[in-house]
Amino acid sequence: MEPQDIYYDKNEYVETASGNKVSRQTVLCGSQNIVLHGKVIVQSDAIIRGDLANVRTGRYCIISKNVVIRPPFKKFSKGVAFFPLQMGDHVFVGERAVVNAAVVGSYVYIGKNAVIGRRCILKDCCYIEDGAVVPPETVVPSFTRFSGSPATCTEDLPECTQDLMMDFTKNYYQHFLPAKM
Amino acid sequence: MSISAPVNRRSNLKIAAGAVVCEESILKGDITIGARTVIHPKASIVAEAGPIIIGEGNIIEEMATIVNRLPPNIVDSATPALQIIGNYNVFEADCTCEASKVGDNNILENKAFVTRDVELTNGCVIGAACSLIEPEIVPENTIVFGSQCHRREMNDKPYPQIGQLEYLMRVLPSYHHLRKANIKVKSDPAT
Amino acid sequence: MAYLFQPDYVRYVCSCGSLKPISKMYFCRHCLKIRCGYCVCHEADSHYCPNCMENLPSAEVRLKKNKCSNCFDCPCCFQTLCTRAGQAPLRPPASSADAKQDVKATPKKVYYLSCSLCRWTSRDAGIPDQYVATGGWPEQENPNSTRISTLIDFHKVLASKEKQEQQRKKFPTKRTFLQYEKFGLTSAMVRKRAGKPLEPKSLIQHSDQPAPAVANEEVDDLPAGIFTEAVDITKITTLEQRLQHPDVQAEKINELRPQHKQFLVKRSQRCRGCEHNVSKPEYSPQSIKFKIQLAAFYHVPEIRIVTCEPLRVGVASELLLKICNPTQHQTQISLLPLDTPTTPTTVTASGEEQELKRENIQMGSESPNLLPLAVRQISVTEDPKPITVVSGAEIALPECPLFLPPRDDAAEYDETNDASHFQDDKKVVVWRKGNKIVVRLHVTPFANEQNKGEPVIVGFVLRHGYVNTLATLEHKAPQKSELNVQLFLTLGNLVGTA
Amino acid sequence: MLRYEGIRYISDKQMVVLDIGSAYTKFGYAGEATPRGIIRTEVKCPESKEIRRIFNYIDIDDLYQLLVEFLHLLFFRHVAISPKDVRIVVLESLLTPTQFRETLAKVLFRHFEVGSLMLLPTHLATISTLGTDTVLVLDVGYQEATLIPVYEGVPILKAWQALPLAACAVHECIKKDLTDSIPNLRIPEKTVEDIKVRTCFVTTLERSAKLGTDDAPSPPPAVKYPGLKTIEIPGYVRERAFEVLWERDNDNLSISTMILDAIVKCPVDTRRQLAENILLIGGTTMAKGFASRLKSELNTLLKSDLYSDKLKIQTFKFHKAPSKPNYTAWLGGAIFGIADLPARCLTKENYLKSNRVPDWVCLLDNQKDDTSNCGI
Repeated sequence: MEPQDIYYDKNEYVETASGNKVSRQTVLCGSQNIVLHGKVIVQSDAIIRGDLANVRTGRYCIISKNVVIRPPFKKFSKGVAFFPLQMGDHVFVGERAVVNAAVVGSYVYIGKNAVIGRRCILKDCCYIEDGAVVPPETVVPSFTRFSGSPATCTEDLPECTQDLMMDFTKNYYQHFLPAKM
Repeated sequence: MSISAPVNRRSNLKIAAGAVVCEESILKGDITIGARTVIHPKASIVAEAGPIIIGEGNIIEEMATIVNRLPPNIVDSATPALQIIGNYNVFEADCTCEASKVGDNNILENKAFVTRDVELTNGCVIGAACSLIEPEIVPENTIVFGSQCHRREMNDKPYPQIGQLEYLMRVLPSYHHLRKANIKVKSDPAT
Repeated sequence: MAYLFQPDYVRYVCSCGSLKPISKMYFCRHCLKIRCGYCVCHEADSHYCPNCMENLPSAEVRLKKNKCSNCFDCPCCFQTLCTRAGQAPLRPPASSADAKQDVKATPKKVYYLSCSLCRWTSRDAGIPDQYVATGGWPEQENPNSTRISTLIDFHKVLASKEKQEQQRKKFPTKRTFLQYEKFGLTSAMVRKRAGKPLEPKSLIQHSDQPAPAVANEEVDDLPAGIFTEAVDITKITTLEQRLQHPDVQAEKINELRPQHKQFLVKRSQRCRGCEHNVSKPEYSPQSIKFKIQLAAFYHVPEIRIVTCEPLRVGVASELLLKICNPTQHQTQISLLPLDTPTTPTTVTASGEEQELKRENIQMGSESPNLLPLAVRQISVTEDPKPITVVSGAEIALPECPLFLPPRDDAAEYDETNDASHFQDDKKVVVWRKGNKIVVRLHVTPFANEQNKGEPVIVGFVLRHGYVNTLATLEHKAPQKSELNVQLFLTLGNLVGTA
Repeated sequence: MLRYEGIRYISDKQMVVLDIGSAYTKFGYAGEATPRGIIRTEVKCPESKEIRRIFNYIDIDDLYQLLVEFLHLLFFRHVAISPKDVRIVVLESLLTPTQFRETLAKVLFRHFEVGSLMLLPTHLATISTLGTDTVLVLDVGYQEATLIPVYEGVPILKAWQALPLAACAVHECIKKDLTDSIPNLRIPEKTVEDIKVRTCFVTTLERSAKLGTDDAPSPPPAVKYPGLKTIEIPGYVRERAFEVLWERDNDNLSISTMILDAIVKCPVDTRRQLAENILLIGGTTMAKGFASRLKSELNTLLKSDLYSDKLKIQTFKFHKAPSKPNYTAWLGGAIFGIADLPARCLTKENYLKSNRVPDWVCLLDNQKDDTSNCGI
């Protein structure tokens, strides 16, 4: 199915020079530590915790409503450190997902209500199904589809996943339009 | 629920000195927050059926909800129910805690849900996306995990999150507006 | 990506008869045929650990029983275990051999395994902490391994003896050395043998013969307390946990031991018609690139449903389809009725169409590194699956061919409208940009009592021009051909009748 | 010298051993002491996304598709090997329907292009684990209990026994008891199986006789079974779960009568040896108290009118294989499979030529065997 147009309230969203579209209703803590690399959409009530550590995304990332992006911490013998959170290009994060990963690769799909545990590493081209719970420190290999709680690899992804995902995020961005008033 | 509570919000909110309560947190009703407790932005604490007393050294993350809910079918209870949260508990992002009593050193992981008839003792971990919906007293050091809510008794107790607390108390004030403490610590904390 | 989470609305028919979305298909450039996961030959290319991403040559994989030597799975919840550092416990390890060295040392760093999901630790199982971060964890041996290896050795000897015997005598052997013949039909034979058991015994007498197992009258009784003692179910393992470790199958949680993580494989796919690869990933488990990537998504025009009006029996509804040309060449597309034969045709030098013969394709595809056809094993093939999908609607197809320009990644940033280059029938082509067009068709559902409640499916044949850039012995220049592929679209449910 | 040759022969290529049971599939390599894994014999249907048991197939075409999906997952996810040209040993029950074995062979040869296939009868292969050749093998698995006595390496076929008394029947029994005690309870079979394995046991003959009477002994303690919803497993459910295997209904058939009936059908001079060489295999025999109950049932039955005239056996003796009973058959295949004999394998070339699998019931395949066996 061809994606349908999604219309947003022009007053609610800020569009930056690099093409990022960010809702005013988000909570971007420590915004100086957050880098959105262009054509990124951050929808209402999403929370990005740049105050804890740096958060960087690539191009064409879609952060849906109520998503929490939170850099993970690690305990050491001398206290606690928060790790920066890196996200690649063409990543989709579904509504109300909680992302505590250390690295999210490129061409990654994270479903609605998914939980990505602390310091997980999601490699390029992987798919986390809706409601999946990926336990802390899990490595999700490329071309796998994880589902369930705790999430396990249930299927393989097609070889053309990279292009499917590029196509999807670009299409999403192109169909994410200000409402005509 | 309307934002404007019938009584003065300020007077009902008691924040002990040393607590870090972000301005962007959502606090409604009669709430007491102990020293060294950290409340992240967008965390919500709703005292609906009665007061909520939160002890020391707790971490309440964004989107976490602690709610003292009225029992079903009761609109206004004559005797307000008290909800007590002990010390050094962690409420991770997007969890919901309605439990009437929570002891010490418990962790509610992301998207965990605990209903009001549950009592959490000490050192329990409610795993990510697990729900406790039956009335019960959860024994100490129990861990609940997975979609089938498997249970196990842990040999290692979860330690108090001192390190994380220290880090948060150092970092959060430089990024967020905080609510002011309005009560002094009565007795010196043990630590 | 919609292919990954939506039902398959548009399905292509593979050469084997499977109906699959284009994302799961391959296109063999040598046979000029669509292939899918069902009809290609899969091969395990490389083994790697899904946790530490180490990949090993296959000989080593075999040696390590297909398991990673460094990474462990939790025996309790099967998630990956993490190595945690801690302080050595205060009590001195009195019994261990290296105790003397440690007594005076400052508190040493020790490592233990811990599960971040269920909080199981190697300390739970009583496994001693290690002084190095990786390796050194005690391995559990199968308690019966010596007995089994004697039995195995014995069988090897028997087998080689039988083989020798067979080679020596051309006529059928009188007596096989492996005692177990397939199936005797009567017990008469048994009776015969029962009378004289000594003769065959002497034949298989051998120094290597293991002592036969001894049967015992004693059996395991029920544990004494089973009728009275309360059971704490959280301390008893589940069947799943037991089967994770088949030779122990521990009953108590604290008897569980961490299990080495199993390797995953990277697979390559080979066309079963011509033995060429249709997909071959790079060796490294970290890489998402391919050495050979002939997914249909890059070679066959992709069709997507844009919108479809509500369907009523006997009423023509508008159906908008988006067609995309993924190739580097301009292509011409026509939509034909479902009963069009799907044999590929090629355009000869004189300009006339000629049916592409299977042999021609195969000869032409021969590359020097492949064995000549005669030497190669005849490929084993399965019969194509019958197509069970029935078209539930009449579809009005455009008569004129449609032209699609090549894919141009740079054009994405080019805002100019190039629709004017093509003389399109505006009734058919409603939108055009780059290598994509949207066409308008009309479908009229049949009245069908049987499939009530089932979604309406409509089928047609997509004919597309394909330029094969593969240089072969016969054809140095790119070869043009016309390929046909059947498609079925699932449009939706009927909302009523006219 | 001989030994050296044997080793050289096997070292070139691995041989995959599969025991596809109706509930669990055991897989691994010939010559190894433990299976690489034990997984459920089921697969997620790619279209409907529901989990389907392989043995609940609708027709041959359906079975073909199910096997393709299942074996694909087995080869690439679990065994991690390219199946093409690999040599495979499959353990099959004597009672495997012809259409199943033929479809399996077709899938292996036509879809996966395996190099060769050796079909081994479960009961026969199992005795390789003992190093003796006279064993009475009783296999209690999921669908049914099957028994074949093997004497001097030759199965006494006319004495075979099979009854649908196995895990499936036990599960039904637990499910019924549980739904009786907890109304509106709907539990999947997987949970029932887990309840069985973790809480149920085979009670003693003495207690069993009193169950359900006024004189019933006090049941074992109930067990709290946590989950999404906590259920309490009553003590009597735990104790009664396996009773279905021993209840002799109208036909007077139970697990214990299977053994005695089989012995009765065997030649007189083999009986004592068989009774003293019993081997129990299959997951259900691992239930706590199974063997001891079987022994007391056998001894009691022996004294009863039914058998006291026919059988003059004094003792029953049981073997212990060097493995857990639920994969003993697999181990038999892994030991036997190492003695790789081309004569016993069906090669791809032969299969594609003849398009059929040799079968012991078919005379065509028995001609040669007969001359070699009976020519003593």
